[in-house]
Amino acid sequence: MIDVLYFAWVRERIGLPKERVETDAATVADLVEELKAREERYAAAFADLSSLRVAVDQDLTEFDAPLDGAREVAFFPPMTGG
Amino acid sequence: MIDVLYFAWVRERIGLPKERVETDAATVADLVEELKAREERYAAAFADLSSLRVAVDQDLTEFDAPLDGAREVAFFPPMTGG
Amino acid sequence: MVVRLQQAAFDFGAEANTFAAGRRDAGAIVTFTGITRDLNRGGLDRMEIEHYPGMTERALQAIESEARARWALADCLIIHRFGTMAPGDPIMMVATAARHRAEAFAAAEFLMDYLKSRAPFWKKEVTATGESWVESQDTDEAALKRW
Amino acid sequence: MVVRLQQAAFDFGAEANTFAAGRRDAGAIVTFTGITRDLNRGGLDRMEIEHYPGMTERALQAIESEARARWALADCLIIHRFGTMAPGDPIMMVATAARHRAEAFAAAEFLMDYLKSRAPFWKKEVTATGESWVESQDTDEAALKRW
Repeated sequence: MIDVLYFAWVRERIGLPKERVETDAATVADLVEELKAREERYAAAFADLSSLRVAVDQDLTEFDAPLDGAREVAFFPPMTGG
Repeated sequence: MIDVLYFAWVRERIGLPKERVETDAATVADLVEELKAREERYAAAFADLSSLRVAVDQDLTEFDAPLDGAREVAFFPPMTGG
Repeated sequence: MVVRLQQAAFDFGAEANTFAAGRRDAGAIVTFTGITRDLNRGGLDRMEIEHYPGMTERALQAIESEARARWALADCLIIHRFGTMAPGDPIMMVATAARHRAEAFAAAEFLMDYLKSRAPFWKKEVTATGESWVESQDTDEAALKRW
Repeated sequence: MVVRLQQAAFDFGAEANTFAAGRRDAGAIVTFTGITRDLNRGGLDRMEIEHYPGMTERALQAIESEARARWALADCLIIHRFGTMAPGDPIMMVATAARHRAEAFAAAEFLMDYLKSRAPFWKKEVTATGESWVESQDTDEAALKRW
């Protein structure tokens, strides 16, 4: 079980800020494929990975990062703070 | 006649902030030579021109600048504002 | 040496004064503050800033530590708001204090560049006719490359 | 668009707030302030700043105009004191407002670099044991070359 978080327009497109996901995905990319296969709103949110960023356990990482032991994965657009 | 102004340690070494000088000097450098010839305190103040700056009519310039028409010449060390 | 993440508005000048107060050791103080811009000239109703609680604090602390490791700073401050801001409101500020101005300027620019692209904040502009997420700028990502 | 040369102390934070107030057009505001440093750790009694009345105003105006010609600034402020300052007193400040942070930072650094080496101010440190003129730094002259 892993907590999956969504922010900004990813949250709006998927329609929820957080969910617990039962998964054996080895990498972030594998998890994304599982989510996209679920429903159209996931497929729409993850259609263009180049416009997304991912953090595993609150550290920015890449989509090919492994998930072993991860408790929290977050998907969001490029940041626009400051 | 020209107003000659001194600032910071140049003023302290020469012992006055301002004086009117009767001169036919063609350039700043010529004026410096005339002043150095006057008294030891002037010679001391102008001993090392590389440590001095000059402004003619309130614009920074070089020691070879012409003096024709100038009303005011100022000598001072490199600035240390800010 | 302070990182503050808050919903409440803050007084930029008062924070700058507190930061500078009695700083006899460091002659150079640089501040940056970001103000909620109304690019539509009166059309902006408000700006909403979303963030990632937990990660945001970690990211700001990491950026601040990195700045302190790179430059000899006497002090360093980051304040960033989340929630709703009105046009003209300060969104965030950074301040740096150092002996020389070059360090204070470089560290402040570094903090801003990293904060823009590495701290998990997202801005949404709300106007009378709708709302839209602010898009990141390619120049922001490029700005990181100089450090 | 303001250049102020004054003997009186000023309130850095209050000036920064006035500068930033209601600035809905320009999201980025950078300030620099120079504080009277006590490098001798308690040994500095006061700093005396001498200037060249007439030329100083001209030089500050020229520096400010040049900054405005080089960058698209929404606003620009220079305040510089002369006379006697106590340790910890603000000596001067600059502030710049622009749409983007890169312009605001660059213009503020430019103002500082020119102000340091081209505006006719001279600092003298007075301690219990004597007084000495502050020497200019080679790095200050070198800093001008980047613009």
